[in-house]
Amino acid sequence: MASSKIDDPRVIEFDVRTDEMLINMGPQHPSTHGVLRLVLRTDGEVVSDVEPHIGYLHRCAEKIGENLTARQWIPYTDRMDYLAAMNMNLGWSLVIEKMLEYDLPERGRHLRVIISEMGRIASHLVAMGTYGLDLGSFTPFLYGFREREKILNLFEEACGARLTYSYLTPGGATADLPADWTGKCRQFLAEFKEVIPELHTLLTTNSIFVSRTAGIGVMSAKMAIDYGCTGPVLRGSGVYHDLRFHGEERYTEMYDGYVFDVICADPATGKYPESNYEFHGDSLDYPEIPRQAVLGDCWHRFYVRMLEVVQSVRLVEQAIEKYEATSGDWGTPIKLVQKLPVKEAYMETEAPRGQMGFYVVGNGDSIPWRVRARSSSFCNLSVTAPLCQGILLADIPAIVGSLDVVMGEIDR
Amino acid sequence: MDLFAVAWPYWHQFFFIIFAATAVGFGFGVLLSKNVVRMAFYLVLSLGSTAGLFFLAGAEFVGAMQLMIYVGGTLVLLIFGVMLTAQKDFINMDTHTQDWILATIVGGSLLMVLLFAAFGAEDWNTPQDLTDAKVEATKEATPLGLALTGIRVDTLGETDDAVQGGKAGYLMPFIIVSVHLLVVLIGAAYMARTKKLSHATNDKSSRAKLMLFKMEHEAELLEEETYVVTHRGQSALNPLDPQDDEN
Amino acid sequence: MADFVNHILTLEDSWIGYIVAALVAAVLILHVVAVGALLFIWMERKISGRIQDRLGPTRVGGKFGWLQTLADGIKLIAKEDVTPDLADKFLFKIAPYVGLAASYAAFIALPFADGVVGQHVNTAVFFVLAVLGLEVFSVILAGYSSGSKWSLFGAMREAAQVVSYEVPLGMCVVVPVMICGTMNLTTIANMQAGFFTNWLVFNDPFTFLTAIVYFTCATAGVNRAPFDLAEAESELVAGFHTEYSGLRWSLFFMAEYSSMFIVAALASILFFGGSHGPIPIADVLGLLSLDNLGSSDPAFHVFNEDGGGFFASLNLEIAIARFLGVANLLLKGTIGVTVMMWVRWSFPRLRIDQVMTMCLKYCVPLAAVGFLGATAWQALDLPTGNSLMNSPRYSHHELWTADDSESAVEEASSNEVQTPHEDDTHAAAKAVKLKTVPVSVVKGGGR
Amino acid sequence: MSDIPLVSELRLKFGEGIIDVNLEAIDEWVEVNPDVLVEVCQFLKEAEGFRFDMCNSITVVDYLHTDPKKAAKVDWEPHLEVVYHLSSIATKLTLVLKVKIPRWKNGVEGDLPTVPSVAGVWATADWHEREAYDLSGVNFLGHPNLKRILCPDDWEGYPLRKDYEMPLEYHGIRGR
Repeated sequence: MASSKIDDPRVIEFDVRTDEMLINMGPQHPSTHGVLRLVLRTDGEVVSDVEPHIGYLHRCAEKIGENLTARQWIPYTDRMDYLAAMNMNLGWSLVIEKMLEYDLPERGRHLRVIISEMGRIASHLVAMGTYGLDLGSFTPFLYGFREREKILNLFEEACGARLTYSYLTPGGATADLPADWTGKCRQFLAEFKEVIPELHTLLTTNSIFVSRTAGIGVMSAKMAIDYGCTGPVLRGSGVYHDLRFHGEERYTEMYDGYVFDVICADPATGKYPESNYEFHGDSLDYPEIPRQAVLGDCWHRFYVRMLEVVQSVRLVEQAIEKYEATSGDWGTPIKLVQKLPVKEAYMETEAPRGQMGFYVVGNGDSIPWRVRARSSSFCNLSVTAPLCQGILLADIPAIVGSLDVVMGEIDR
Repeated sequence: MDLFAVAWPYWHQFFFIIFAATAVGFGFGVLLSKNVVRMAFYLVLSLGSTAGLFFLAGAEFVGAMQLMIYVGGTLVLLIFGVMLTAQKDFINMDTHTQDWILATIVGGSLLMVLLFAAFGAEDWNTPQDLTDAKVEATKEATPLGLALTGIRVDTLGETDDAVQGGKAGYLMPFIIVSVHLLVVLIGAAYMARTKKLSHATNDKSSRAKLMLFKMEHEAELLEEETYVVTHRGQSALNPLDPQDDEN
Repeated sequence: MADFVNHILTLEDSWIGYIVAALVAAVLILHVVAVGALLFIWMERKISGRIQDRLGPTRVGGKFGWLQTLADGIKLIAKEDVTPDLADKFLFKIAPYVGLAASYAAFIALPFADGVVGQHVNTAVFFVLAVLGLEVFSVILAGYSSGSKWSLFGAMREAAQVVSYEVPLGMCVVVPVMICGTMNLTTIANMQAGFFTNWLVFNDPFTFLTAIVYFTCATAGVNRAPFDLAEAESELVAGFHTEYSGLRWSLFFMAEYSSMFIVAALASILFFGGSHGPIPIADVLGLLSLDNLGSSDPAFHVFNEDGGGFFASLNLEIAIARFLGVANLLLKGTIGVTVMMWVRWSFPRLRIDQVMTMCLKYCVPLAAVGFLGATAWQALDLPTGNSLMNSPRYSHHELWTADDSESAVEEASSNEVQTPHEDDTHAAAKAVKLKTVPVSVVKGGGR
Repeated sequence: MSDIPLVSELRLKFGEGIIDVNLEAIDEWVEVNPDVLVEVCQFLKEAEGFRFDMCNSITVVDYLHTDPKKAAKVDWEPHLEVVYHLSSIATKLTLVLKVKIPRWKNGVEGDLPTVPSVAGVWATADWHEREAYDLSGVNFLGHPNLKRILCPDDWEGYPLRKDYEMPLEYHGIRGR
């Protein structure tokens, strides 16, 4: 630390030297999301440093990718971020389409927006529920999962699976949405709009939740970018970067003609974009920010996720209208043994947890030469070490929970 | 009427033996035990049974006081200390023979003094007809409270002035002791405070201060840009010519 | 009771009668603990279900799954009690029993109704607080003797929290004691007889504040709801009782639920009128008029002394009045426990340092303010909730008043009640006149 | 070729450190000489118009055909390519850097090829380089703590190499 010796609060002076305790939190610890092991060096209640150990769920999906064709590898993308499998499929499909310069029909594009935004809602509901569990309140988890079940039922009708869908494939989707699917989806959205204020009262504006998360694990914009954090973790620190706006041509054209905004507080004023709920015709106003919350802390990351759910609800509504306006081919999938050109392509999409990147190197055969998945939680998790310096033991689940990591995606 | 009043004549002796036996027994337990934490727990049991003896003698207030202060307060502190330090090699305390000899001498002599003083009292060394001894002491704690403030309810009846006159109650010494204790507590708290642990434990905004501190200092090293740009991403190597970027 | 048993067994004043009577008394109180735990575990599952928009147990044993706790109990008994080899065997085995003994002992002094109390302890409030303080031992021993770092952490946090919450708890309890002038729970309860306006919680705004602070500190002292640091699942797995399983683990839970009930019952006695309901039904029905509440005169005992058959010697109305009292207190205790459960399932958990700051920076000052306010209110004789509603105040204030006539001795000893119709009721109750009361050598077996 | 601002600046500053620029590929990339890699990255991070402050991912691609028939048909020699995907939050630009290194250090089987570590430039590179070392066997010089991140610490071999053989057994668990 090159900083001067002025009143530097990080200096920890103990007059009575207690020996440091090396404590193992995980890998089977209930609060770590999946098999993450944190080795904590603690001194009484204060944690001096944290070293995350990962790799317990490592299946080397990338090596398997070198033996399967593009469409055969889709089930492996489902199992990376198993809470948002739809967005993983979307990422992989877009990279293969980018390589084959394959253009999607209009109906397929809107279908993809509906499905990926519904996947985002389901994933954020899980994130909200497990974060409540980390901080000790059991009830939000059940409210979140009750709503998520409805989304899973809709997905089951669309593609037959509830968790590992393999629905969005390169070239479109395995099947078109059933006839009355959009009606049921509208009905779900209508019910879900009443539940969102409940979720806010349960956690976002709950005074104990605020006192447990506001001002804790504060991450500056510079540190977030430096550690490659993306998604709600990055936007929680006030960095105005959302791939649905600022992504590549092929990805952002999917959202052409949609009205939604990037949930990110303006670092200067600290205010979030207006919810202008009259324009969207729903009563989903944003709860106001508590006094103790500092931009970039756990509370803001959680708040960004909750507001993104509102954006996704509006996106799905618009997508349903646009989808029903089109008809005909929804984008039939490419051939099973589609030959890949001798080229390479890298594409990142805005998954619920951050930017999910896929890199493919083709060598003329139908089996790719090299497949690489860039995971968002992998970089988000790397921030725990600097963030957890000198905090209390009980803050660790609060910080790791706010990063919302999924081990399947990290270990691949 | 007490639904459960059980005035069997021999309860008194029955319980006295039990309590006395546990008090003395676990007292020896403390002496002989090797494991420090076991010692602490035996001390809890022996002091608890002395509280039982007080209840037996009808002094409920003192019994409850013993339970709360001794067992609930001091021994919790003692167990705290023992539990924190009794790791690996500090657990067992084996005393050597010369310590034993010294202890028996000192302890024995004190015991002798105690016994002579106790059995010096005249109604202890004359055989008592204990068969119908009923515990008659009044079951009221209020006279104690009133006595504190000088209203000696129990000696109101006597006439001689020595007992009556000049009863100022125990309020003054009580207040002095409590102020003294307060001063000691504040001193202990002051000495034991951990210096400069500002960022971890005290008020909740301190952690925010720490992080803000980090942010400013980092900002000094690399100046802070604002990231508000709204056009789409493209590859640096084939930048679209700026005009058609605004489509 | 004992001679009654002897009478049935046609024995002549033998010790068997007394042993049986003692056993009956002990088991009767044990039932309050056991059945209470049974009910509360079932209630906890149902209430948490309702709060989380689900049903809770429905199939075990009939309609509302009310036998669910029995099923749990059998499962726990059948489970193997594992003892980790690193553990300190003796302490590991004894810790749950210390916890249960502590919270069970507090039931002795808890008056379920006017005369229905295990043992008349004149300093009952002090006794209950002292015994509740012992429960922290079971947690410390369990945490230490389990041998694992994490349970040691849980035990440390719990002990620090319970010990520090005893301070504000003690301060809040002093307020009702100061207003009623006695630590005897039965008298405190009887002073709140009559309509609910006579309850201490409506006595003045400061006692209202103290009641709230009491309930918060009680929840923290018993380790429930937002303060349950000891088994903060997320960081410490299950805190001090991680290594326990089977019957020992269930003993910890029985101890927790019974101390929850005691704390709630104490709250209802101190602030919410104990065994007296909002409307004095017993008085209205003429079963036991409020005037002779708490009088030791044998006419008001459930079994009058002349013996004869079981029913001959039973004063039926007194028994019913007493039964109503018991039902009242059990109901209030259960309501208190329900509120604790309700709070538990709707709030996240506080961090250890927030719990400590809450105790030292909020509860202790508030309790002090409550105490000062209540004392000032009492000293300046400001209108209390009761006097505003001008319902007669039945004060059984232990009048240690110095009125030199010899009759004062009987009057004090028989604790004669101010008849409500005298106009100067309040003046009499308030002025502490000195009364010559030599410590009577023979006093009836207490009231 | 030289009218692209970034390429001209790089050529100006690093001369032949910039070995090749391929514009026909789907994602255009710049091949850099390993020796000047760290300076190039530092420059890219602070260059005024570009500011590549986020290193999205570091990948190692192993170019080796195990069976000789295919090897004969291919025009490149067996080698490793370390691919850096960079992007900029400020200017929303993306860039791909490539570094070509031999499969084994000066041809000796078992010696890992070396590349200077850019963990100093971007903090996220720390974990990415550890994964590249763990799975593809590339030694990053100057890396703060180069250890295996996904595989167990005592695992031999580098799984993503084309000529990798799954071990027969690992701590008693049958491999093949």
